[in-house]
Amino acid sequence: MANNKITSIEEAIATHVRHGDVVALQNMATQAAPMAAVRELIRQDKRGLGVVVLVGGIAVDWLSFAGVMDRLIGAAVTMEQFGLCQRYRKAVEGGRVRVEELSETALNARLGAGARNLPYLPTRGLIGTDLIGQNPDNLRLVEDPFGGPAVVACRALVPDVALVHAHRVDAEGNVQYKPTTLWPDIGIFPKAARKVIVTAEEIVSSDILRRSPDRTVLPGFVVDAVVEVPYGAHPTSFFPEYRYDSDFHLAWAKASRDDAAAQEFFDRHVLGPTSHAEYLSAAEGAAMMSRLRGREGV
Amino acid sequence: MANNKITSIEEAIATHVRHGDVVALQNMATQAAPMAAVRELIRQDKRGLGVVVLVGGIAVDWLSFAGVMDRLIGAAVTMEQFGLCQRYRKAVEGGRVRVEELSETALNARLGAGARNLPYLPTRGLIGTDLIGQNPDNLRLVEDPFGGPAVVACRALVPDVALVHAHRVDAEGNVQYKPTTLWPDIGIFPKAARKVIVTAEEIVSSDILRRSPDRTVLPGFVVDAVVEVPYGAHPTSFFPEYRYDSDFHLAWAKASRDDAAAQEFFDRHVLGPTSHAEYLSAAEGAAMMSRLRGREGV
Amino acid sequence: MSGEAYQEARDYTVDELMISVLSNFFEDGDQACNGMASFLPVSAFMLARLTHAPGLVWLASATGLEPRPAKVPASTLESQLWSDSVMYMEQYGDFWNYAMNGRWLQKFCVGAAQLDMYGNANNSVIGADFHTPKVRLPGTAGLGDMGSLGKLLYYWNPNHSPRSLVEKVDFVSAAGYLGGGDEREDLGLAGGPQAVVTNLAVLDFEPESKRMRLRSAHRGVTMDDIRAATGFELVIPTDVPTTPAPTEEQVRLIREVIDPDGMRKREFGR
Amino acid sequence: MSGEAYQEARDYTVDELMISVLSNFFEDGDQACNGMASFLPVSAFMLARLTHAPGLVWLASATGLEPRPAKVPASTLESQLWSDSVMYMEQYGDFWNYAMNGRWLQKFCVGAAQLDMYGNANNSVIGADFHTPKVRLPGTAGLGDMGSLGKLLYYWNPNHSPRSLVEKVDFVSAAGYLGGGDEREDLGLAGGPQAVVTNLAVLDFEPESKRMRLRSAHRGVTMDDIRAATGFELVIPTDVPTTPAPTEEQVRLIREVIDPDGMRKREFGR
Repeated sequence: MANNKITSIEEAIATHVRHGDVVALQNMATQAAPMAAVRELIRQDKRGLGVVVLVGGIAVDWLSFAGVMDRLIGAAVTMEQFGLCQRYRKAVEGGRVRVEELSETALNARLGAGARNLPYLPTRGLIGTDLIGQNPDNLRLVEDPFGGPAVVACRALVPDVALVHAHRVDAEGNVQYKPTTLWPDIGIFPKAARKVIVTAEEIVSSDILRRSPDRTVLPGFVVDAVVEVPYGAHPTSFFPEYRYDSDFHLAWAKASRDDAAAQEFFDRHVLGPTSHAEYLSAAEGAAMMSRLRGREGV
Repeated sequence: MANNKITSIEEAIATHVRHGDVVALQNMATQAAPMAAVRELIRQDKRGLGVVVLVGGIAVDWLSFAGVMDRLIGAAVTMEQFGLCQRYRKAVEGGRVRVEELSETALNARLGAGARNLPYLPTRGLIGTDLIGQNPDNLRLVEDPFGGPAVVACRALVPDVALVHAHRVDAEGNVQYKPTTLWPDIGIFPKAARKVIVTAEEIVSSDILRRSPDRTVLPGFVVDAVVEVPYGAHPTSFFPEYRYDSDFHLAWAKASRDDAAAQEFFDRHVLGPTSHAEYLSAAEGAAMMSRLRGREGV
Repeated sequence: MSGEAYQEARDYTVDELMISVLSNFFEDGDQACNGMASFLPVSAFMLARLTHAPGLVWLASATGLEPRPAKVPASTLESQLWSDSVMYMEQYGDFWNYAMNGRWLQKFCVGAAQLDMYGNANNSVIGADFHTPKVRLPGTAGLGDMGSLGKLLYYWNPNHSPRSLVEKVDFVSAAGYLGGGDEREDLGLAGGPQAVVTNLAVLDFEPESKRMRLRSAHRGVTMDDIRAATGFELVIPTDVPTTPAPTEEQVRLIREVIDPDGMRKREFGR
Repeated sequence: MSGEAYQEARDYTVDELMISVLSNFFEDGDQACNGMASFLPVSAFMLARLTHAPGLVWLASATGLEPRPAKVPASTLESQLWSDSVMYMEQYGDFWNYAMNGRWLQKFCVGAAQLDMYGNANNSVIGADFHTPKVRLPGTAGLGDMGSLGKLLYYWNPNHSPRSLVEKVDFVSAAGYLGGGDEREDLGLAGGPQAVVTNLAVLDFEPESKRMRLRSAHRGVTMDDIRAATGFELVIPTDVPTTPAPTEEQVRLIREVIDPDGMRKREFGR
């Protein structure tokens, strides 16, 4: 019965992501970004990607610096306590990345409509802001046919690919999280997208998932590729496994303010390593891991 | 910090349900109906209730027979393998209960809009059926402002009260289910309603809930009353605790075809018992319980 | 499995035949889900997964993904059916993401109290007045959605009669081909009814007119039997084949593995 | 707690004062939730729960209900903040049911790069052209929703300056009172900005004109300091009180229990 979707990150990105695709990227500031997949997008030199994020972080900064993305659809981009994403800022301010800025309810409505094959879903958020007039292709104030208040119709958005990182996945793509808060994106990103690539800390047999079926959050039939990547979210956090890497974020935040330093950091951590293992050792793998687990205290 | 909402079923129904209210009733054919609350509605002789169900069962049959409800808003009413609800049928055919029939997506859209304070939510279901023209107050075909296909706008529905049965609840009303499939209604009924009454197999301390916070499905701040009622869903099932009571359903299905027999059954099981304990013994409490647990094999 | 397994069974009953026919509509890569009182569809899904479609994904009761039930239980909406699932799917928020999407769950086995010559279905009311009907039926439930959401609908009807197969439904609870021809298409609706599997025959819809058509007659059933049991004039091709019998292996699996308690028989002769 | 606990502290810093002021906006029966980089609001919620509002419901990072964090961690969007929660609330499907509903989560502490004289907020862009801005700000996130969903908004601003408090925002990312007067009401929007708590003063909005007004000045801050640090003309009443100092107990709780690591200090002097 098993439909085996296990592959390598290189293969998954090469097969399922085309130049110009709209890529929905799991991310919440310093949390839960599928960073192994993001680095592979950069190594394969994808071009002209549109990136959908709720709150983008270092992943968006890297994709902007590498020139992989030329547009962003999202609610915010920041590394929280590590500051704004300088390379993303420069790219936007220089006109190299175009931003479609949406509030959270508007982004959710666009993706929710995409998932449910509806032309649009409404929100009452954003009314009175400049963000509606700024985005006539996707946001329209419409009347309520029942005579109630007007709503903002948010046009359906169907990303070409969703990139998701999870704790556990089986060969068929059934995705499970350990008890923790669910990342906002899981609720809708992979359900709206045409294709889904899942990287996971661990690939397990379905029998493991059957022990807690209420914790399976994504059915395998929506998933196209499954890749095992321990620490696949580093340097972002992946609670309860490990927290964000402060030192790494600080180092990038510092380097990103200077072209040469940024390029050097990038060569060492993104372009240099030819595998995830090499990436981890470049980031002082073992030491880093224990440090992050230790400090998370789990 | 605790805001203690624990009360009795009599008090909960007397305080929070008024004549004429629209009551959202958790129910899925033979599953998970808050029957102790339903019997209390009948004992207190509430009048003119509107009942919202996804798929109503014996609860709707009883509420119709007792003359408690005069309208139904829902997708279906049936006792599945135990047949149609004869007393509900007679009440509708006799014009004593008025039906607003909605498909599942339309009912979900009406309640979803109610929960999110939106005037309506759209669906693409029902297009081409007679159910739209039948219900102009709540369903309207509207154009897509972006030039896509038309959708059915489903007007917001905000029930006055939601009746929910759960495995566990704490004094503040935080509701948790044991690993099982979540009843469809839990996803939206209590979130759309103005008030929520939770009956549960067990009232536990919050510390118990904190052991598996990912299994808490309803936050206490939406709940108004908490009542402990073991076997509170009998004769419907409450997996994994106990299954539906086939003998009881069959007995009612038979009795319900004859006025005198129906009244006799009703006097014995609904009007007669002055407490849930008396109800259980009338239903051969202990024997019934082991039978249902046994047959469920949990 | 020996070659004989593929031999047509001589000893089979109509419920087994209907299950075999329904199972053949589902293939690897499809996702199937069942509602309540659906013994034949559930048996058909289990049969397909045990034979030609091991990769058929099954969402039991629209909530238990890839379950491993011991057998068909007394209800197709109870926990024994979704035992040992790999996922419990939440309904309101999650199931409909997949069901409405259009890429998944594209085939549904559905039943209705009335089905008309253009595949329109009625599960709402018998009689002229919706609010004081002659008979109040259970209601449209999810059927009113599936009829409009571009799904491929496979109706099953264990009681082929002029009461269940009518010229025009009293009330349209689920869209079929409406008035026939391009009416459904013109409304922007994809998919629609594909077949009707009854205790007498297998029916489909004539591509142009969208009128219900006889595709095959079950063993021992005559044209006259079918005409007499149908409330309208079926499109009947010049030669009508006999419905292919289930294989011996299919019959064995249904009787011994899938439904040893014979729950499937409950659907007949109501 | 001794009577002295209620005595005004003499020894307190501006961050402790701002936390005290923010905490007083929240009462038993309210539900509060925090976003990222929100050290002052998180400290204020924890303080309120430890003092005057034990029944204040807190949804940490909009996902962890009634958590018991040991102290304020280095991020207000990390698991240490929602440790020992009674519920992990899913965001897309569930959180917004409550946040949009209108009965719950009615008060929000929010920050913005620019806030104007009518309480309109900008977190999007500095400069004239949205697509080639002088400065690309993080983005509106949930603020663009809360500004329109009838919430009561409490802005905090640790760096009161003509750059952050401007006459007119370059871009409206979140609705305040728009052009003032009844403009917001006329658009059918309830709620709106209630107060602005800065490192110099507490500001609110004049009921008729909806213009920002000085409510109280922090200890040792002069009218001239405030005028010089504000990019527009504030409504200034004839006599302006000094912002009430935190109590000794509040200061002790902030320093010893809530935020011993002083994370709250990070928000200042950026």
